[in-house]
Amino acid sequence: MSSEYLLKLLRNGKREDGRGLNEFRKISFKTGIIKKAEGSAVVNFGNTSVIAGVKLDVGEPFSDSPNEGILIVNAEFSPIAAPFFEPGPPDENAIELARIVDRGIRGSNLIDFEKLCIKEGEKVWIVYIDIHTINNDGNLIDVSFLASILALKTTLMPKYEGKIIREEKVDKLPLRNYFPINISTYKAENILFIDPSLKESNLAEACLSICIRDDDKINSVQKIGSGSFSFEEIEKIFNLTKTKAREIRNLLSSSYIS
Amino acid sequence: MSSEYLLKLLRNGKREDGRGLNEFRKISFKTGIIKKAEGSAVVNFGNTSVIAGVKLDVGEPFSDSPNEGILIVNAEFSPIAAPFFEPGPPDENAIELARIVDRGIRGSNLIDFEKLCIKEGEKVWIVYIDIHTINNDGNLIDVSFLASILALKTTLMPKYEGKIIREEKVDKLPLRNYFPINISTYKAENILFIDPSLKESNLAEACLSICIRDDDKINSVQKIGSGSFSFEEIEKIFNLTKTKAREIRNLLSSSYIS
Amino acid sequence: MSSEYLLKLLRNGKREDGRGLNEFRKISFKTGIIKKAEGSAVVNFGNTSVIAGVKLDVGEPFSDSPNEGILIVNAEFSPIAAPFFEPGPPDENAIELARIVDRGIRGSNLIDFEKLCIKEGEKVWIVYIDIHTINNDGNLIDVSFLASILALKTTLMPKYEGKIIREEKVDKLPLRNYFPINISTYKAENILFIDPSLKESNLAEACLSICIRDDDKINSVQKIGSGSFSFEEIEKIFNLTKTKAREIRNLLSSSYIS
Amino acid sequence: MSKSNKIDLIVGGKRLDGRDFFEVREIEMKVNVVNNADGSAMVRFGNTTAIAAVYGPRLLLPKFLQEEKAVLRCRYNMTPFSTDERKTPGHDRRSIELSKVIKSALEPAIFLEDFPKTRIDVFIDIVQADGSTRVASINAASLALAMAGIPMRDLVVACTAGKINGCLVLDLNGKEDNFGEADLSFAMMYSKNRVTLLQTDGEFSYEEIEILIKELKKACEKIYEMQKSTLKDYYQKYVE
Amino acid sequence: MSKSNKIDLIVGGKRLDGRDFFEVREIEMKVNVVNNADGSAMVRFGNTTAIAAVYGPRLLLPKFLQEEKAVLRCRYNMTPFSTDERKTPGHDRRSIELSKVIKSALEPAIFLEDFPKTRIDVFIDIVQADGSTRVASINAASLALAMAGIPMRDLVVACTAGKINGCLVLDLNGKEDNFGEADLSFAMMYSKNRVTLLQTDGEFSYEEIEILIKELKKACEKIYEMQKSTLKDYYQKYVE
Amino acid sequence: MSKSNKIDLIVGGKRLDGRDFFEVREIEMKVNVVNNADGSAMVRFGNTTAIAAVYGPRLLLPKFLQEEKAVLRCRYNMTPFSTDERKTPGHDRRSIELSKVIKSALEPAIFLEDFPKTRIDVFIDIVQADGSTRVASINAASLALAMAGIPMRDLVVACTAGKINGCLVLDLNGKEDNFGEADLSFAMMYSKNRVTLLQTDGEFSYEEIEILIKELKKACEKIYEMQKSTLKDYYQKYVE
Repeated sequence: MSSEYLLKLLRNGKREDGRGLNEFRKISFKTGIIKKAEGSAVVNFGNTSVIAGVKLDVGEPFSDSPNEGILIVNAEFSPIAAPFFEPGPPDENAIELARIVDRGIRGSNLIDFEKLCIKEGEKVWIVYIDIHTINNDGNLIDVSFLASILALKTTLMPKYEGKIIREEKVDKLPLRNYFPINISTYKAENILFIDPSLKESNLAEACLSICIRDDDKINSVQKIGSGSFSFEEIEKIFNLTKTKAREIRNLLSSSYIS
Repeated sequence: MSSEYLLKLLRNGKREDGRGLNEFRKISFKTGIIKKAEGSAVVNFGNTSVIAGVKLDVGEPFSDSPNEGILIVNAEFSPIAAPFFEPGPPDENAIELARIVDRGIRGSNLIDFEKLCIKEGEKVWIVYIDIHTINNDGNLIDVSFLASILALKTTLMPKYEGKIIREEKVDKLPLRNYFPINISTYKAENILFIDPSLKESNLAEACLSICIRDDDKINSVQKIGSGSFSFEEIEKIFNLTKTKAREIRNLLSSSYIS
Repeated sequence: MSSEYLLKLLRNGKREDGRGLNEFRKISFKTGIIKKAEGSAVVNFGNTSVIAGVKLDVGEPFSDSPNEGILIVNAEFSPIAAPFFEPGPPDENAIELARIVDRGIRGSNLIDFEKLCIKEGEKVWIVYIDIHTINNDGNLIDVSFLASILALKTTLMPKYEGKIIREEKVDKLPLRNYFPINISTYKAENILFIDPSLKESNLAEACLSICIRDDDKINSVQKIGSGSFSFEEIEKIFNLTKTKAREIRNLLSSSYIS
Repeated sequence: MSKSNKIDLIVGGKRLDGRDFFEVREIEMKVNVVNNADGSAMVRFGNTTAIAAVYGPRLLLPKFLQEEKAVLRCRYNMTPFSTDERKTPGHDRRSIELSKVIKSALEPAIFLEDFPKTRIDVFIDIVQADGSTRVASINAASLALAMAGIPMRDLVVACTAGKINGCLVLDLNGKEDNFGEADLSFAMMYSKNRVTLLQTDGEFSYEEIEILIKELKKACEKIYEMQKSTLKDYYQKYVE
Repeated sequence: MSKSNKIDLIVGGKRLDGRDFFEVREIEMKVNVVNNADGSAMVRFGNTTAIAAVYGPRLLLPKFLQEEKAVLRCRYNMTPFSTDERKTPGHDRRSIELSKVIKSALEPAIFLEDFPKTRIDVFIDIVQADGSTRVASINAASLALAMAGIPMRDLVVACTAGKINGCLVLDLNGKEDNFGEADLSFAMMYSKNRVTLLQTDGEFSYEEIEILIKELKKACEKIYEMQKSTLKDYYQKYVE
Repeated sequence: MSKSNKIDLIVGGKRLDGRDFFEVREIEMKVNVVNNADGSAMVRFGNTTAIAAVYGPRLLLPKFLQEEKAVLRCRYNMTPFSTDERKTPGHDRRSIELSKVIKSALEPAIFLEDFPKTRIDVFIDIVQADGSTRVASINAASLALAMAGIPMRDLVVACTAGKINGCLVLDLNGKEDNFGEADLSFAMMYSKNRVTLLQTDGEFSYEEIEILIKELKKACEKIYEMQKSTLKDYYQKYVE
């Protein structure tokens, strides 16, 4: 399907797969898929598929927050996931994605970092979230964010007595009762749309990626791409984000994830 | 000498230098050549020349073997040794070679790692073997392995009292009474041969590199290259390996190395 | 201005800006320009502009000098400073420059390293000098060296009580009463000249870069470039260095720097 | 970057450096600060100083990388001496992201299509870092691009805002950035009324963001006027 | 990787996971798991899961690297969450060697000469690691190559064997790999009766290796049949 | 590299290894030590051993890097086992600088203009390091270049000098280098009477440097004669 044709569709409020501009592709997910991870989830939006895995380790806290655990988010665009991904260290897009997910989680106050302190100034839990793309058909940020949240929500903490006993899980990860969702709204020729396929995202000049909590608090915003936004567009996008985030939360609440 | 001609020779059971298929080139060696190293040897098979140096250091043991010393094998294909070697970190061939040598030594149980423990869980000897090519005329694995073993066998341990006193050598490295030998058998057009020159090794489609001990125990096997082997060939190679390893051991026992 | 023309000028003892062969461009400097640095200076020779910043940290001493502070000199040729500088780790020229500055400072005995010891064998001050080019119009070594010395001479040490209290400056850096100066003499077609512009330095086949103290002791010498020197030229350059270093010292002593 | 350790950032209705909530620090702008560059500028917000240099348009090599419009390359870099603790030299994850964000803030303003097969390099060095380094960078880069004669739709103006001790403020300094609750980076083509950067970190309500955007627009107007008069002054001197 | 710390791996004549000595773990195979790839497959041995994706043949650039036959590039990679202790991302010495070994196991089966001037990329991600990851990778890659329509002499089938507490066994799991005495990785073109991978670590007698090879051949026959029926099932569904 | 920790380096008017002040250690020279190289040599000063291999002139690729004269590339490398404490493999700042310094010492002697569009590679491995490694490297490289048939204006000869316990000496060994007050590295085209390397570290008066240069010239004469006879002996054997 040519870009020209896809653009024509967008101009008429349509998508290549029959969706409307503000409609998600089919969303599916599965948690607990990685036995060696303390938490894990695979999330699919249409053909886009991302695994997030949570691993826990114990280490020294940062000197400016001696009684808080540590969060480290890392994203790898695996070369299996797209013909143009290459092996090697994360590129600027993977780094930006990881940092957006990191800021969204941190900004949402989801993790109770003080409960991750084992001994003040000496030993705290380190929460690693590793995001691994399986297939890239667009909208990686939103899919990765949701996979990360689901992985965190299903993370079980191993026993710790001087060293980690990974066989024995003793508790859930200390999370507050929030459900942040990230919604990226893309723009092509002044047309706003969400959850683009890879081809559609290549048409977009700009994107506003917003992380929003159940109580509609904004946890992070990131403008991406070479285009610009009018103030009206920004307002429209914030409103859209609120609606679409609720839609995902409803979708998930019908599943076993609380 | 063209590859075509070399192949013709091999088909007739001959080699460019008049050897038979299962004959080594002239083997020579010298130990103790590097004054700053705790053990060292240069080994030549024909024009192939490799130096192995053993350096000792003291460090923390791995947490899963708190009372054992540590072996680290590193190989550098120095750009001096061949027109196509480039400066830079070890490539996949150098890494594979180092890991084969490492597995061969480990698999042979040559080193008594427990005797390299200074204080359990805190301080153990680290044995570094550094393999440095001087001239690459083929068969680097076998030559490097022999150089490593000779370097180990002539290693003297410095005194340790809180820090290493390198001027005073107090003991031999704690080795068991084994003599593992690595023999790589190459294959071109179903013809098996050992100790190839660089040109001959470029003709080979595959190689089976086997490390074998005096008691004929196999310490490591590695299939290398883009070709495959029949089960009959594999059997033949194991038998050949046994014979040729003994031949090298005999050769060496006539020298001062026990 | 073509190289051919610049060479013709040099042959006649002249420079593109009207200077003589052994004349500096306009020298200006300013210290204390970086608020977050413990010491800093910008130095300009004509259009060449370099910032040196001194940062202090506390760390472990080297085991062979347990009661001495540590000096680390680093130079970055920022891509802002010239069309041919590229982002990335320091290249061989930046590394050589940093090491020349390092040797000049060390060789001059300017810093009283023993006074930088906090607790023998455990804690000493680390003095970082970071050299950052702003505009490269030739003679980077001499300009960088002077900026480094001025930054050191205006460095104030923060309080240390278990950790560094950067807000409170308690002392000057312990320096001896020396003023080392680096003078690089360039040679093109047997013509010797100092303080070249970028274009002039591209004409030079070789350079002798000498660091000299107030008492005319030599602190470091470095021959740079693809040319060679006669013994007479070397003698001439040493004499020139002595004179020109004094000239800079006089220039500076008329300012507030002692 | 922890947003949790509360310290008093507002005392007696004023910020620690004496500023009112919506007061921007002293701003200094200077162009042509790097002689070799095709265009360059220095912008200082209080103790935050950014130097930007533009090289290009220059031919993009190798050939197979050439595109139908100019390729914009941005590099944001902190000097080792710009921060309290010495910053280890090199491009870390933060500066890789900021380079991308700055590029995305500048790109909408540049007529890249005018220069096929070339690249335009924007290099930025932070020589002093006391908060809001990315917006200082954008302001400096915008001036440097103009000085380099790169055709632009408009100058890009940038400023930060944030929430500290529950209060909404403009232009965060380093302490406010580290110990405040939330921050927002903002850039726009002022006369075009288009936003080219919007980035937040920490917890905001949408209403708070709305208020801040309104105040940021006002601040940007002043910065925009400064940019224009800086350029004008330079060219007037140049003509004389 | 120490082979020395003895722990009981065989209890009551059974392995710790209840298997008999020559019993292979539950195997799962799935093809077309990566939509973007030209061919892809997932292979699971117990809790070891490998995903392989094949891209190519695609033109090899730059030109001076082109060869008379396709260049096969293999990359084996462990995801950070696949192991007990988080694996630091990046290509370490082990994965460089395994990539080479896997390539050498696959290469004999591919008609590389059919595609001059191109390269074929085989990317493998280990998403769960519980021993025998390289043979899971080879099985997955073999299926992915077939799915990509790359002409092959035969499917490559792979399995491991080893010695634990003195007993010879097939298909080592992670614990057996770590605490066993010796291990052997094996791959073959089953219908061609050709060995494409033989790699051992630890102490074996030649007789032990002979026994294991015999058992591995038997196991490979079953895996081969699974591979074939997996491909057949996929194409049958595809046709319907 | 600290020059401050005083230890006794001169006892009873002799240096610790028994040498007189201006006595050079035993020197050994051997050519054609690396069969594959176009030219190679080994030079030993006491326990310092350098092996140099020259490859080239060979075509420089890619094309846009080609110059009107040959590009000389030098790489100085210490083997991990050459030093007391094992040297971590890899090109560190010191070896990057020494490679540049060695290149600058050799370059004046080579007719690079005879070989446009090519590069000449000089690779040097220090297999034993006991002080003065850079001058051993230069002597070895000079012989290797001659053996490779590269046209040269003259052989380059090199030696070190220094100040230990206040005394001026030639040819520093490792201990003298580490614990002496100052050192000087020197190279020249002997018959041309041209200096190609002069590098010092530590505190010297100009008079001291003058004395050392005079003594270095004498030492270089002997080394030069050794170089020539080494080459002559080799070619005589070769002819026979």
